[in-house]
Amino acid sequence: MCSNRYRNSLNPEPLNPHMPPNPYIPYPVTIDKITVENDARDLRTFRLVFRNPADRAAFDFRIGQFAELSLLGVGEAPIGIASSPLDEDYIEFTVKRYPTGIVSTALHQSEVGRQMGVRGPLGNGYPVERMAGKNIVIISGGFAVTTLRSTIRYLLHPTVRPTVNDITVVYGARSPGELCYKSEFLEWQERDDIDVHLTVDKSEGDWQGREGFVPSVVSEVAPSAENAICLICGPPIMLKFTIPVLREVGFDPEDTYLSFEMRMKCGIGKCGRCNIGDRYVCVHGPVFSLAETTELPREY
Amino acid sequence: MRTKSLSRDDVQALADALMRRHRVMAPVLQDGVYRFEWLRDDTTLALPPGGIPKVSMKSALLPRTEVLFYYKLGKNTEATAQPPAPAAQVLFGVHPCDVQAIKVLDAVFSAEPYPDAPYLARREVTTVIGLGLPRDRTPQTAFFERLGIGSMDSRDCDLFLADLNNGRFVLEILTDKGEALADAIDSLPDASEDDLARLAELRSDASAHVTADIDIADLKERLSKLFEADMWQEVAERCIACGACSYLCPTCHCFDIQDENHGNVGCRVRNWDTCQFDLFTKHASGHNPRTNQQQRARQRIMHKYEYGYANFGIPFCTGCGRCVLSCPMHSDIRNVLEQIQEQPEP
Amino acid sequence: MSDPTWEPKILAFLCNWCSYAGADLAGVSRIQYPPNIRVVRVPCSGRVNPMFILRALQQGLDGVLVSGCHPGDCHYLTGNYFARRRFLVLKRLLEFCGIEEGRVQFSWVSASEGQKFADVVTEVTEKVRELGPATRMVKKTWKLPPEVEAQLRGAADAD
Amino acid sequence: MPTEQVNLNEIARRLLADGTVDVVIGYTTGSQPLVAVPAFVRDPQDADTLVFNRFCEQNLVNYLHRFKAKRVAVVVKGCDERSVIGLIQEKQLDRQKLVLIGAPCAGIVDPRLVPEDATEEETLGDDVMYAGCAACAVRNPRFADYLIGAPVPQPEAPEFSDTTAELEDVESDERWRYFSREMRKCILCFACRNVCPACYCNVCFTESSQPKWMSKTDDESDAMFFHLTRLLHLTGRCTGCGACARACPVNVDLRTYNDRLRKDVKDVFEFEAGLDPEARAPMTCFRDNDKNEFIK
Repeated sequence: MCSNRYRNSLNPEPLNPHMPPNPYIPYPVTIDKITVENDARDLRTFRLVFRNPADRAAFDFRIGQFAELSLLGVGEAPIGIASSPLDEDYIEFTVKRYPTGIVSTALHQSEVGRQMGVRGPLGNGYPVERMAGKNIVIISGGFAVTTLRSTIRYLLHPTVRPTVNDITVVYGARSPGELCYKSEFLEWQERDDIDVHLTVDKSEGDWQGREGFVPSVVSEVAPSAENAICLICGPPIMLKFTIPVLREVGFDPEDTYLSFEMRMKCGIGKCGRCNIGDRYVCVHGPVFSLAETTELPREY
Repeated sequence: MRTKSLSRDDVQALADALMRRHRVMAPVLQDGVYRFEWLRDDTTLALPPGGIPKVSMKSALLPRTEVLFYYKLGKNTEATAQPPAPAAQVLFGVHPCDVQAIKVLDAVFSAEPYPDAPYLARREVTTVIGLGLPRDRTPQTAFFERLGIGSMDSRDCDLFLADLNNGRFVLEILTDKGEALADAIDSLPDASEDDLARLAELRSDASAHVTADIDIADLKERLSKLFEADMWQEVAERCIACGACSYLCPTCHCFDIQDENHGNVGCRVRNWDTCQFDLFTKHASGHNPRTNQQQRARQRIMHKYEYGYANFGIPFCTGCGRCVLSCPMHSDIRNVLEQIQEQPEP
Repeated sequence: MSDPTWEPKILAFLCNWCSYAGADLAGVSRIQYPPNIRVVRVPCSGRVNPMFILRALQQGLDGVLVSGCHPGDCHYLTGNYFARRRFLVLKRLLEFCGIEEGRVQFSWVSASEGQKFADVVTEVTEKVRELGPATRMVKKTWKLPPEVEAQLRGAADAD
Repeated sequence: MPTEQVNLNEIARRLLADGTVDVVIGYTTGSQPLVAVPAFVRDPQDADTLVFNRFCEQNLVNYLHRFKAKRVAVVVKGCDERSVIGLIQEKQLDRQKLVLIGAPCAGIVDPRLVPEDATEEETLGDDVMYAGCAACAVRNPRFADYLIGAPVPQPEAPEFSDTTAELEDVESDERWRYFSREMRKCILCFACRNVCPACYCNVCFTESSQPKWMSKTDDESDAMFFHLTRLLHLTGRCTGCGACARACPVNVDLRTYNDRLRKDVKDVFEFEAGLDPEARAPMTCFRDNDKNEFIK
């Protein structure tokens, strides 16, 4: 359970003193920078800056948490936080535009300087406290890499890197044009304190890197399960084939963590729609250990 | 505990007195349907014979549409403002099973880590006046006694109005919130001896019939193994996936959040929603974890009898029977409960 | 009249091939007509979905005019014939429900009838002015309470 | 040749046993007193659970959309049969795969008029009948393959609801007060849409989020938007079976507005839904001399 109570600068004095702040009012933010992440141009990273600087401190989040991006007059959408908790003066979200997605479409049509809102941080996030002294294996596919990029940036921070052993990353996409945060990943490939394996389902253009599906790359890299925690996030098809590989390699379901995506509205465990079995993905998740997911009914 | 005696006209007079300083929501009869409505000068109080109006008092605590905040939009700018604080309100004539339903809403909306401020603000200024009835006036569709609730049960009420079935009523003042309404109550005579005796007699008769034979813990255990059972196919076969049962149910609290625009001003509201509609769980990508009616019918039952108990320790059903009464296809949740009991132990 | 400065707001769906051209002709010929209509250009009067009209009434517009080609002139041959049937049922239903007669009006104006366009718009505007501001079926959810109005008055457009 | 008169349970068992149909959709007694509920019989032995009495108020044709691929027998009253004719005209049903078990009906009970504490049928007066049944012109199904009872007398009946006539004579303010009062009751639960055989769009305009045609707030104008749009979508298709009015949990008077719509369609387009399988639906055709005087 994430510890930080929801605090909000917009209504420092709630309706009456002992009332909690209204959890539906977003923090006011401004779009500071927009970068297109893939050739199809339907993935953009939005860098948001808090209009009230104090809110950034109030918005202290953990890796793997998400927030509701709010465009007034349009609606809200739950998106994983892509920047690291230690990136002080901004937060970043990578949003995929869906034709039927009202908020994602409106976001992709916005320009730098547009004011919007962020509500959160929400969800439980990855188990940071269990990572000390462990090997970390990060496996991701497609644009589900957002919260894992936040994790990698966080782990590589000089104050955090010493606390964990080696880090192994396997990240795959359909084609080189679809790889997110390409410059960062190429930079990380050069570093010696992290072992990055990029792959694409189908190579094209001047791509020299690996070609193959994530599950086959994972079985090839075969990261040791010894004293290790695995974070995996990607499309269902990738999970379906990668989880058996992890089990072969010896990963304990207790140490493998997945992040789920469900339709959400309130994000705070009240509106009743994001449940898998008796677990609300927004409050009890979105991160669940593989052991927990086996108890959950197949309804996601 | 102070008690008062009232005649039938005193009850109407009490409601009018309360209206002077509070918004009062009470049962009224309109076109053959008993509904909880905000009393106005031209509406008259009408306590239903069975004590359970078809449209519940849920909209007083979780309105069908509630403004979360207002906003004004500029070219690239936006500004927000909070709605005014809710006015003091009185829920008049709430049957014990509905009072327990309010407790379900309280549990969900005050749960940490994100207590729901709009709901709690409204709940705090709400005074609940319970309505107790003799046991034999329980509607056929209601089954609250099987869930441990008696028809004269005054738990969790600020005031309790007991109908003695002889044209007389006894009003019990139970909490400080109840005392706060003293100005409307003090003019009433104190309860007479035989009224109190009759009340005690009716109350013991009512509580004697509380069977509480639906064992929620057992039901939760059974349901947790019935996810893949094919009983849901039969439960959902007649169901037409409308929202009647969820919207009339006093414990159903699922809501949708939408923006309502008009030029450059607008408000973000939350509206009632139901797991029976397709949009409830449909992702922007088009993926929908629940595509057919079996899954939705199962979700409603599971949320009420398993998930509610698993997360909050209380069932999300108080046996008011409104879903049985309002279903166009006359589906009966009591049959579903029996089917669950009959399922073979895996 | 409650507010003498009130000017009716009327939404006009003009079919691109006839009425819109008629309006254009009226302008080119310097024919004066009331400025109360807000024009929405549609390919054909048949394109006007009754939901457009209902939403207009909901958003508080005082009148709606739908104008298309005369039967037989339709660029798409049959658009206005289907529209005519649809509008007849819509008009009778709205009036049965209590929306004042004259809130929603229809006309055929061809590309050469600049003067007729001006006359139609004048007639519609006068009728709507006579009916007064729209109150029926106007949505009130976004009506700002006074204290919120004050709070938001300076906001948004200030920065 | 008059259609064959049979016993309901007999015919259901026969149809299922010789494999003519995969499922028989009919009614069975409900779990509450004085109530009948839809039943889906697939096994010949269960054929005896089928009943037909004056509590069979649901329009079963609504379920046929779910059994498109299967061969189905369905119990239809006169009004339900009009829905079948309408859906066949709209190419939604294949007559070859359908077996219509016609049920002559002298009028059904409106569940909303049955007092909550009534348990015996005798205690019911005759004022619990659905008002529309008094105006029914098709008490005996005409295109059914079988009839499960002797034809009932067909009294001369007023066509439409009298509230419709009353509202036509009053001022528009009064009409608006009535319409507003009815729409304020609506809680947008969509039971009326979901029981209606003519409402079968895959994605209803109420479920569309891009564009968002309609919002579901408690403002009466949203309920009006929904009911007016649905009525317009039912032009020349609503048969007046009354399933929506009976399904409404809060007693919104839909019958008055349905009858007004059907009256308009009859006056202006000389058309009544579901009576003549060969007739063209009014909104799919037009005439040169259609009414034009309301257009400037």
